[in-house]
Amino acid sequence: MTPPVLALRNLSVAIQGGPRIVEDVSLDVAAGEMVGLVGESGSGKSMTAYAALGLFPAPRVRIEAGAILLEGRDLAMLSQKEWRALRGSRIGMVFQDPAGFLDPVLPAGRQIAEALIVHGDRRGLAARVRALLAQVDLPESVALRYPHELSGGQKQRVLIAAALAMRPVLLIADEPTTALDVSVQAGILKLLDGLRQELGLAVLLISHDLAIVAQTCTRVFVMYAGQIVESGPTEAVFAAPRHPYTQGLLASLLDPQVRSELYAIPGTVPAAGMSPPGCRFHPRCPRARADPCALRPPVLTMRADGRMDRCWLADAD
Amino acid sequence: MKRQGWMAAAWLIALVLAAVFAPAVANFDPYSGSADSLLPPFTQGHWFGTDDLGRDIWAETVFGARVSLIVGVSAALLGAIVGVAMGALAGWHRGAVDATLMRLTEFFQILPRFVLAMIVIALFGPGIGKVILVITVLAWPQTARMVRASVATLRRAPFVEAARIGGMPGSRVLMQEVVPNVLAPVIVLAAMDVAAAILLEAGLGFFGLGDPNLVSWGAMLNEAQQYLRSAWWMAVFPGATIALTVLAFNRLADVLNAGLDPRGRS
Amino acid sequence: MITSLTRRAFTGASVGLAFAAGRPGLAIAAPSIAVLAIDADPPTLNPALSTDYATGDVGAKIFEGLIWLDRTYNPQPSLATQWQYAPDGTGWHFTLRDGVTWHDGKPFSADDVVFTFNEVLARFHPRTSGVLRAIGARVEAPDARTVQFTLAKGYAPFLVQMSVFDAPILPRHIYANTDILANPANQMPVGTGPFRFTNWTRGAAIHVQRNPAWWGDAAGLDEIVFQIVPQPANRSAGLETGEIDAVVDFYLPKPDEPRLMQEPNLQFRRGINIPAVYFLAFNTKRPAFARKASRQAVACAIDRDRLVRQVMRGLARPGYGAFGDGFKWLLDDADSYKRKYPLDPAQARQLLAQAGYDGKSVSLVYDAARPQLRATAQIVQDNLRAIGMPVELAPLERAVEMDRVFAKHDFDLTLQSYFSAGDPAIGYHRMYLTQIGDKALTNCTGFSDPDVDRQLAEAAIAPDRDHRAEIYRRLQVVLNEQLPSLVLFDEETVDFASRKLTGLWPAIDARDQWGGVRFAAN
Amino acid sequence: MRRILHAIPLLLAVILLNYGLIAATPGDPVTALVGDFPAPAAYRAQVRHDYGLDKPVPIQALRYLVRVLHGDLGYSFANRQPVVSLIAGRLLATLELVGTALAFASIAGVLLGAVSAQFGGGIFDRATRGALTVGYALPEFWVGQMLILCFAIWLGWLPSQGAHAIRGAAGGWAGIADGLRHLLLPAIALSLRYLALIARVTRTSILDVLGANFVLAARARGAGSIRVLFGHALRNAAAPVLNTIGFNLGFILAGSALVETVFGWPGIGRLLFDSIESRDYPTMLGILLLVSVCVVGANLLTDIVHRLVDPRVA
Repeated sequence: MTPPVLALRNLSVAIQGGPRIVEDVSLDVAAGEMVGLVGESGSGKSMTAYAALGLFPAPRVRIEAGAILLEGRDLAMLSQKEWRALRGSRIGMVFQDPAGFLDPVLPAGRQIAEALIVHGDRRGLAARVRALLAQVDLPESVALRYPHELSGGQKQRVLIAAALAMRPVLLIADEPTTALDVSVQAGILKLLDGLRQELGLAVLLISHDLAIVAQTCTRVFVMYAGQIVESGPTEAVFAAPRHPYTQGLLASLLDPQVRSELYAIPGTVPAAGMSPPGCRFHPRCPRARADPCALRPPVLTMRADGRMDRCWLADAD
Repeated sequence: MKRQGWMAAAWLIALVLAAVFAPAVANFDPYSGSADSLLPPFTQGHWFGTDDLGRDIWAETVFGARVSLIVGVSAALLGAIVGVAMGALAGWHRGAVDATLMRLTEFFQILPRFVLAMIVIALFGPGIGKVILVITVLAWPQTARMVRASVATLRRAPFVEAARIGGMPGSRVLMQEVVPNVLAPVIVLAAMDVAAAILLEAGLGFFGLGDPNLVSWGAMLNEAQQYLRSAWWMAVFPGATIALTVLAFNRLADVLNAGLDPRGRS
Repeated sequence: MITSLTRRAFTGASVGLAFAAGRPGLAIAAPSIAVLAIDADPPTLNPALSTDYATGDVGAKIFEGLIWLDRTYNPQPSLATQWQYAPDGTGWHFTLRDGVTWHDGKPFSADDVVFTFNEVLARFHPRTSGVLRAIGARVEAPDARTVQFTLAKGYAPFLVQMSVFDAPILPRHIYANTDILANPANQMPVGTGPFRFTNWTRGAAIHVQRNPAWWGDAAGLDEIVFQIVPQPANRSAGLETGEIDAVVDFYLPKPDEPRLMQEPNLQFRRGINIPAVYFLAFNTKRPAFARKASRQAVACAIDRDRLVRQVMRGLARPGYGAFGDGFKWLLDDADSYKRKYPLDPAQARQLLAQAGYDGKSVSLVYDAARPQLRATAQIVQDNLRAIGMPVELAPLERAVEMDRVFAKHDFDLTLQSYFSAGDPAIGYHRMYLTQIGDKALTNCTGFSDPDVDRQLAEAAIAPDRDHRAEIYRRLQVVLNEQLPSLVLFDEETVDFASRKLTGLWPAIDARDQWGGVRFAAN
Repeated sequence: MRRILHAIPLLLAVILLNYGLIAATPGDPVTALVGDFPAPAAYRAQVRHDYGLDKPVPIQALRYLVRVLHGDLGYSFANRQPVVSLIAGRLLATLELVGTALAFASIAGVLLGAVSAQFGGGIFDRATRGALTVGYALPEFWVGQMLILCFAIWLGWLPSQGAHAIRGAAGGWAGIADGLRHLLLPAIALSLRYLALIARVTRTSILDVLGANFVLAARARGAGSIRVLFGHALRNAAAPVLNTIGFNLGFILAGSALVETVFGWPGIGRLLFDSIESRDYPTMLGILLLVSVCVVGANLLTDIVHRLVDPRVA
């Protein structure tokens, strides 16, 4: 059996000399599969994604423990140079705010070509840029345009084209539609899904928006305060969430009145290193009990149906 | 950063004290020479040596601090006052007043400061007051631009609106609510202006456009040029003092800036 | 006084060896170029329009006077080969050299001389115009080879005024019927001298090259470059490194001269100079200095030895008396400053009190561009402060300073230096003669004594030197007592050149024409 | 184009300022047009007439303006030359010095700032920043004196005066080498402050850019530090750096007056010094005008270059 394209094994990420931001996360994404990683902002899902690239947006953040397996090969031990050889060639990444992630002074074509250039694959550059543009449903003329001349959706398509330039096996999409208009969102998602099918891509979709995950992902991982709190097939998880956090997320999604206010769960995600003792969610949990929730941390437990959760009360139901 | 800030502050305090108590700090009269000319440093009690007329260079350097500090500080202060006034008016009133004042600052900003200062002094004659005036005239635009931008933003700030709705007259709102809130960066700029003014004054002195009856660092360097080969100390000490003073004021500005900048970027 | 001595014969004595042995050996040598430093672009290259020092320096290589003056002030033939004068000194007759041509090939004649005197020197030369007017000179050319001067009155130093520095001869065919001040030839001069102008790169250098058609033996150098070296310190540095072959004292910082005199690769000529005095003039119309007691107080307060040491680095002699000590024949030790006004601040204070000085500060005006004057002014300020007289220094640009001092008389004290031009009557009388009008570089003090004026006039025309000396000694008694001006020091000069050069400085003026200078053959 | 239109009133204002200085000169305004020394009365009368100084002020100003726009900056009586030709004769030397210094300051400053930003916070960065802070505080004329002291007087390696060998310029490579030897010290003295300034600005703005998201995106595509620096950071950091360079052109021209004086460099700055010493006002005012025009031109050029570098500025 071929190994999953991406497998994170007990991954922990920490600020050097400081608290852990991501703790003991394990997940995997197979070829041709789109997997969702959801949670509120600050829950550590973006950091998990960056860890898979060996690249962090802030200095002094380090992979502390665990393994990152790309097609079965552990990346955590790689040198910077070896990491660089993988980024953009085997792993592509698409970001949240396409405006900020495109260099404002370079035409779009140059940015799409960048991965090709840095990985020393310069043959037929212009033609391949055109092909990539076609693949993301953009006209050729976009190649010569500057980011400020493109719409939000076009920019995101350019970023996707840039990420796919080297035909990576894994695409990490970090909130790819958050900054876009609702009308544009659907198009981007459709594009990602199409590419997944067409290219057999493994896609890790990171989002706070459960609706998006429900539409596109086969499996979902729910993160809270740096930990996975629930995982399983999307349909099953959404149909019958076991962790109160997932339940809260879904509730706020389903109630049209609160949806506009993002989430209805009271309180906020604790900052890294500020998690309460016991279950990290218990202060916000409507069902939390003094014992054991506030006393002992629950462990991630696999249930009989293969789904996992991290709740003292999940099997009590 | 912090340590350097303290060092800069220490140097400036020492300099101010030396300037104020110059007669006590200098063990010789800077205007009075002796038979001992061109003595190298550390001979016969002359720490920095003596110049061509046997004057003590340490004493000259100490007294020279007076001119540099007076010119630097007063020009920067006046420049800041004018700049705040102009900037506040432009930012507050907008419209034609703004456009006119901003054109004016733009004009003053393109003027080559040093060349103009030289020509004005050459045309109108030397004198410490004129030097201060010229530097002031050329120093205010930068402050004005910055103040204008801040005032224009603050103009719509809630607390300003509140004061206006509360019936406070516009000029009082401007003076009491707005201006105090833009002063922090003005202080930073002023510190840098002191450094720039000291450099400019030294340049004028070097061109022989300083006050002939006062010791100044620039004039000392002018005299030193002739003796570069035989008495290096005539050039080294006053020049190093200028450099250290300018450095200290720039450092001070950096430290103030870091202290006033909420992001705390170095 | 008729002589047929040529310049070549004179300089031959000193260069004879090199001349005889070196000449054939030079046949294949690289062009011999001497580099002379000057301080700035001269305002013009026409020495008839300006007494600017560099103008004279460059001009003396290109132009010639009727005569030149050797080291002992003896006139030697130049454009004139012979001269005669009437016993009463009112008529002068010059015979001009044959076969002289201008650098553009046109022949030189007496017309050029007459034109130059009447149309140029009499109108524009800063010194000579006054002299010609004062002596009422009429200049004529009886024939192409003769020039005749007719003077209204005798003038002792007449011949001294005929050198290239006071009376350069210009080409009539270039200047006639033009605006002489604006003539382009002022920037591209045409003369008769051993070198002709080649080019002038502003701010960098002026080049002159050998004039093969010169009437004398061809010049020993192929080319002379007047390199403009603005910083004084670097003119001496250039001498040391060998980049510059010769620098005249005028351009050198005094502080460097003692060191340069130790330099083994350099030769120098010290003290053989045209006397020049530096003096402090009092405005006797101002209350502070209206009485002679306060002027004498200043004389007792100023440390003239310190001036010599620190300003002139020892290359001067402390003020001796009203006419300095440059003309040994007129000195009188009994009445010298040294005896009359020894350094004595206590005595100075007493004299000041006696004069009723009110303690108000006095202004000291001087030319800002001259470092010696700046240093002198600062020492004067220092000395006078010690006797309770605060001094405000007023360094001014030269023209402004002259206007303030000589026309507006807006000063209390001023520093001036007068150059004797070889005779006290030429250079020094103007210090004490009653000023007429607001003429610059005359007596600015307001001091006026008809008796002094009369005696000075007599000294100017007296043909006998002993008789003149007597008059000058009598004058010194009066002037040293009245003290309208206090002579601070007599300048000594040191001219430097590379040891490689021979045949230097035959003339009193180190700038002279350089026709006999050459590089010694190795 | 709009920028050019914008520059025109500035230039007119500069010319009028020049006229204002003439008019405000203490005493007779003719003095400002002739220079402060005894020119013949007839000449002064001629100038008075030419410039309409017997006419009302607005006409005077207008006449002056028209003359300047015709390229007539007056006549330097002190030098017996039109000011324009006087300045033109010195322009090349100054351009050589200022151009070299500016190029050196820009290239070295940008590199130093970029490298320093790359090693942000490290020893190299801290050492560089310290050196730059000091460099920015040094008066250029004093630096010049110290360079002469060290390299010309003590070590004797380099000449201290002039633009080429005193013995006259050699031809070919020897001449170029000689020119460079003379250029080295003054160019360093002149460039030091600007190098420090440019490096500081470069460093700050590159640090800003390096924190930007598009840099992260580039690194996610596999771009290494060098490519990030040269492919993205420098271009994005260019705007403030360009502004600094353009804005400081006036200062560097003024600095060259001081440096030229120290090194006897035969340029405009030296001419300015000489004209101040000889109170040659027409030359002084001509130089002021020239320098102001250069600054306006530099700002214009900065704008244009800025536009080429940054497509967002329309």
